[in-house]
Amino acid sequence: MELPPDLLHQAHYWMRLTRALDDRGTFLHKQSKIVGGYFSQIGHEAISVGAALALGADDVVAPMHRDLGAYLVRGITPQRILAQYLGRVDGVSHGRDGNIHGMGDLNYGIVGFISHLPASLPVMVGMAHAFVLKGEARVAMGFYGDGGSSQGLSHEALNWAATFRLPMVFICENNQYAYSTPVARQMHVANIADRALGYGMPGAVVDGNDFSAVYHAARTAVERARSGEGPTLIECKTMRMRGHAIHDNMAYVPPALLEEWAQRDPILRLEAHMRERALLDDAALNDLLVRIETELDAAQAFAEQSPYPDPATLTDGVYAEGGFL
Amino acid sequence: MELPPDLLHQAHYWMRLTRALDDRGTFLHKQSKIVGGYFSQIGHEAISVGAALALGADDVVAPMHRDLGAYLVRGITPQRILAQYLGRVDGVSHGRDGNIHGMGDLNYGIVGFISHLPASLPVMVGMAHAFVLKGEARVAMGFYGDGGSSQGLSHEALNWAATFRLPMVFICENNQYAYSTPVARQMHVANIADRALGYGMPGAVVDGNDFSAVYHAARTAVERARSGEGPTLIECKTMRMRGHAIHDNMAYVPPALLEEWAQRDPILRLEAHMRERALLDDAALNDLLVRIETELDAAQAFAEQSPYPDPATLTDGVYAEGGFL
Amino acid sequence: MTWDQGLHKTISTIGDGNGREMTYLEAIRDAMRYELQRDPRVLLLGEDIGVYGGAFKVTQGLIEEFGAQRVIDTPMAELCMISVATGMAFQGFLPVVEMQFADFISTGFDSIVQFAATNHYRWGQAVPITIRAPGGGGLRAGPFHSQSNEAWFAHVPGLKVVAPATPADARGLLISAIRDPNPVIYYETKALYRSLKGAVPTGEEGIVPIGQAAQRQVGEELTIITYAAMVVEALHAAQQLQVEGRSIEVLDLRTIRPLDTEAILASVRKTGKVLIVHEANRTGGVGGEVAALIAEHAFEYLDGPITRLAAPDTPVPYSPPLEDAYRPNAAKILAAARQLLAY
Amino acid sequence: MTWDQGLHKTISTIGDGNGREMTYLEAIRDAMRYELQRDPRVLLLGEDIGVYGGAFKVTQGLIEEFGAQRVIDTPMAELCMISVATGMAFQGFLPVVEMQFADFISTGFDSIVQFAATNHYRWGQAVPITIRAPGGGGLRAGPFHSQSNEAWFAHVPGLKVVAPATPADARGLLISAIRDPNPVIYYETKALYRSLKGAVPTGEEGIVPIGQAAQRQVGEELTIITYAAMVVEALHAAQQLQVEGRSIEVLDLRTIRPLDTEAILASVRKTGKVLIVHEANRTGGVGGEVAALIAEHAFEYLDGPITRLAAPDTPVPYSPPLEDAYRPNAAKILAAARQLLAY
Ligand SMILES: Cc1ncc(C[n+]2csc(CCOP(=O)(O)OP(=O)(O)O)c2C)c(N)n1
Ligand SMILES: Cc1ncc(C[n+]2csc(CCOP(=O)(O)OP(=O)(O)O)c2C)c(N)n1
Ligand SMILES: [Mg+2]
Ligand SMILES: [Mg+2]
Repeated sequence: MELPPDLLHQAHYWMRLTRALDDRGTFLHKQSKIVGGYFSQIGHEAISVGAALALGADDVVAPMHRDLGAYLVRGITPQRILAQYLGRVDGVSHGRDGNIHGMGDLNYGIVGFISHLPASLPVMVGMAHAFVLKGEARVAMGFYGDGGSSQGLSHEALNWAATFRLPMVFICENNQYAYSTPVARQMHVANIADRALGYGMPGAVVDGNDFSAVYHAARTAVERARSGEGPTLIECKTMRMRGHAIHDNMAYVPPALLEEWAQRDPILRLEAHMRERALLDDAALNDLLVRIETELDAAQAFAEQSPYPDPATLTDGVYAEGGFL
Repeated sequence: MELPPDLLHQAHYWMRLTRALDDRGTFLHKQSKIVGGYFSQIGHEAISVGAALALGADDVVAPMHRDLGAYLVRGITPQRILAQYLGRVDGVSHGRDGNIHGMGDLNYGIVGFISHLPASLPVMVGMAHAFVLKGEARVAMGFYGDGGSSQGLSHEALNWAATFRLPMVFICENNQYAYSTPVARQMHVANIADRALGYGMPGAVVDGNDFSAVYHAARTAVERARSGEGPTLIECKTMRMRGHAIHDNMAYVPPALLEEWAQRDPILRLEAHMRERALLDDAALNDLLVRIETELDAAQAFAEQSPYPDPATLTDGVYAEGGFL
Repeated sequence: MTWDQGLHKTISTIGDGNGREMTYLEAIRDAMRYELQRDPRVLLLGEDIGVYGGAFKVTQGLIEEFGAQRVIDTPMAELCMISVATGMAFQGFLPVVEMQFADFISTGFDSIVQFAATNHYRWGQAVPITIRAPGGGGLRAGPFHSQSNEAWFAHVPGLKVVAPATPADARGLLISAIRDPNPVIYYETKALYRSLKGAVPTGEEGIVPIGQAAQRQVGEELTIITYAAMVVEALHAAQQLQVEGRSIEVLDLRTIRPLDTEAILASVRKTGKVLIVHEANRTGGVGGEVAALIAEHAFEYLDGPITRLAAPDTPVPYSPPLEDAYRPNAAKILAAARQLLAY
Repeated sequence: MTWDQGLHKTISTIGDGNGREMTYLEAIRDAMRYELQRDPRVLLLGEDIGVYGGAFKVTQGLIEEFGAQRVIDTPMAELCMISVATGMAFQGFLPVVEMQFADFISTGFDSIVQFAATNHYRWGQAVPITIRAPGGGGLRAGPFHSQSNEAWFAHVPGLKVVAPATPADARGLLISAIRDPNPVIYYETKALYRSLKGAVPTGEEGIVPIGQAAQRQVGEELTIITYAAMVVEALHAAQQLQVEGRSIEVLDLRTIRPLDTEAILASVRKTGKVLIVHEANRTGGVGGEVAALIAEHAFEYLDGPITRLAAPDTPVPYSPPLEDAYRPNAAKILAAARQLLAY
């Protein structure tokens, strides 16, 4: 089924923006402007953008550390993200939480990521549960990785969602590695999605570098969830194209594997498809890239001009004030 | 495949002893002699005895709170068990741990149960892992319940055992309820064993009230494990025939369900089978029951004469002494 | 019948004032019923809390009254349960999660200390959940059904921790916990469920704010600072000393985090001597924090060593003579207080 | 390159005496190598500790030297990992488990506090496991890679907790931890990995027994009691005060559980003034226990309030000005010490 041109243009913009913002982060890290570590998501654009575009405005999602695209699609601006990376007061967490962590904002339906993987998965299940209790036709989506799949919490979340038939979509990003650990040392099965049966929910394995495939699967799962038929587990196969974080040179990854996956770059694949359908040419691509760079220059300028948080605010906000009277 | 008479006689003795000891516990509880709560395992005899008899002398096992039969088969005496129930110094845990908890003794290959379910499952996986590292052809067995299957830790243990292809046998006792919670509120699948595929290990569903079925499945899994082919998950379907603990009148269980399962009593079934094969008659059964009661009378006398622990020992043994020099 | 029936041998009464007489357990249930009635956002989650009414029957009758949408029997998965409650809170609910025993809170620990406790500081998102943890020993329940583990959470910024000692506080603090926009761990004391009765003010009257200690007995010579099960024990000891002509103050902390530092210091500045009592293990317990606050901020007023009486550093043992030796009680408090008075 | 490279800006040297000069990190690795060589029962478990050499490269080279049977890369599952280590210990191994960051120890918490800690008391079965927890902040790593959560475990009977502050202790205490028949949580300080060097005695010479504090500087007027990252900071402050003619004692606890009560009391009895410093959050931290011990057992000797300097009660913030305001350091210690000296 061919996707409509509009959607492809949108996806193309978000995926290109995601990659450019990611490259900008790497660049800023080289300039020692980023506080602490830096996580690249290169290779994951089709997953984060494809899954996020399948959601409605009122739906909610908890992206992980390689789902930059999902933040952008949901409306967290590059301004706020870069200010976050630089530890500034205009960052999503106002300098309190680090790099890709804690970039939550429920105005955009986004739950702030925490390191402890996959801690936000059952939180999304709780939101899905809340939608059912409130009778709202909304959907929650949670991401986890091949590494996170080994954590018992992923099992508990899948089982809870299935037992209560909740409107929840699980996106498992199998990018072959958890830090340095290959999937073969993480599990003894070919597909994480095969576990779906053991919970009583449908499971699907999709090519995570194919935007259309991800979008189709996510869309189907979101519709299924919204119509009250319960959760779905989608495993997106991809490859982490950079080190675990920027300090990691990935010496443990066979170069051939990286080369093989480089051929399947999700953005180049989308662009080839768009060119085939005459939805993109060199000029248009160039325009887009320039537009994005301009956008990011402004974002970077914003971030760099944003002040650091005032140390006098250090202990503010540990507790919420007020109450439910 | 017919089981040899010897084995059936053994099984019969252990199952009858298990039930009689269980009844004795109930009786002692009514007399207010038992310290704290009391857990009955009636209905589980075929599972605990069948699985434990499939193990070799050097194998190890972590029984749960309804696996009294496994303790007995492994060599923990009714003396020590009753003294444990009465909080006496000759109890397996010397009065430190309660009723069915902490009845561990590695001289008999038994790991002491803790409440936090299914905490001992991954510990058994660790023992299985140790056997592989030491090059020993030994097997570890762990029990968990339908309730425990919802805990993430069961997933982690299954996944670890599968990933390292460890000599581990998982026995899942699906007795329809976790305290008052029916399986349908615990999961959305018919068989917990169907999850085995998602880990890359064989799974089997057996009638947990049929000694032969349990023994066969466990024996096959133990042999498989011992020969280096990795773990197996066996789900034994049964019914908890008493309340969660003695205080619980099970008002939440439909009486018809209990009646239905009462027809399938594991001991009566084994006895019917033995009678068919002329391995048992009324006189022999009567002899056995008398022998067991005599044995238990002596055990009870031993337990009741065993002193309470001296309060002066309260803080002894929090730490192990010595070291590995 | 419940698991602990028959174990509550003597029944005490505490608290005068107005209100309906209730047991400690009834007061907890009453708070939940009151809040469920008042606010459609309140819901209960837990293992066996619905049809069965909870392991201790604390939630008995609530599923019949409020339905299975608001009194939710869950799978046996504490870590997920607490995370799910957090997600529900993000969607406007005020979930009250029951741990079947406080001992099982360690299974949900990660989600409490890492996620629930930190969201507001990190990204401004409030987490109005309440976790009920039935704690404490004295019921012959052994190492895994008797724990007093509040000190773990007393150390975690972003959490509040309360531990009522009377029926009135059991109700009043639970209502406050439910309405608080932060994650609150509510330690209820199993040994008091059916052994303690008292007058419980009803309606909004009975609300007890988080963070305020209560002077249970006024005195001049020595302050006993305690909470939960040990309050009744301390009062027995104090009353015995009063008979002997000594004047003892008993301060019930009620809230463990944040501590009512002012009330603690005010009492110690008055009496000059302090005995801190808790059922939890001594080392690293809440008593250390209380002692440190006093030693730093009321140093000049001290007329004797700050003394702690707590359980020794062992798991909670099962056998009656061991548990009796383990658990602080009125007699042990009396002995410690006498020694300190004689200083 | 490792994650923290370039963040260790200044390098200090600590400890005289004989031995090979090593960084704090090298000393940890040396202890593991020494034990792996000495005893075939020792093995390592952790995420990315083998092929990759660990997130901080602490185990670098060990898989090449000892093989994948003894340096085991595990699935990402801390709770299972710690339980598996316990099972291995039951079969005669002495497993050393690496948490990638101390922050993730909460994920394995249940198995540590409920199972590993209690077996010996409950059924006489020793659990000789060591859990390495790289803790502490100062590396701009935010709330989930900077925690100092030792107080959770300082409260748990059956556990031992150590926190070396020098390369010599890093090696000496890790060897002791590995050989100890009990579960030992070994807090190593990330900020010291490459910023602290010192002479490290080799062989059996260098073993540091668990439970003994170390007098890092001898003094008469005030005792600073501290551990881990704050020891170097305290020494800087003490040396500055020495320049100003004041005589400060610095006591490095080294072991958090069991505390070296004798050493603590002896020092306080001598100086009469005590400043307790730690990087962990103030409320409910280990400092409270230390203060309580002193206030109870050295009360007569005190010449001033027992003062605590610790992180404020917030998660560890990420942005540099916030983290700098958060974390105690030499300057803050100096100010607190001056105030106490002036008392
Ligand atoms: C509970 C927990 N343990 C350890 C870590 C440290 N850690 C951070 S990311 C990571 C690997 C995650 O792998 P995966 O889930 O596959 O996600 P990916 O990074 O590949 O996208 C690890 C081990 C963590 N974040 N959480
Ligand atoms: C982590 C944890 N949470 C709660 C409990 C309280 N509890 C004890 S047994 C039980 C039900 C267990 O059900 P199942 O695993 O099916 O075993 P069964 O009792 O049916 O044999 C519960 C909830 C517990 N022991 N451990
Ligand atoms: Mg991965
Ligand atoms: Mg069951």
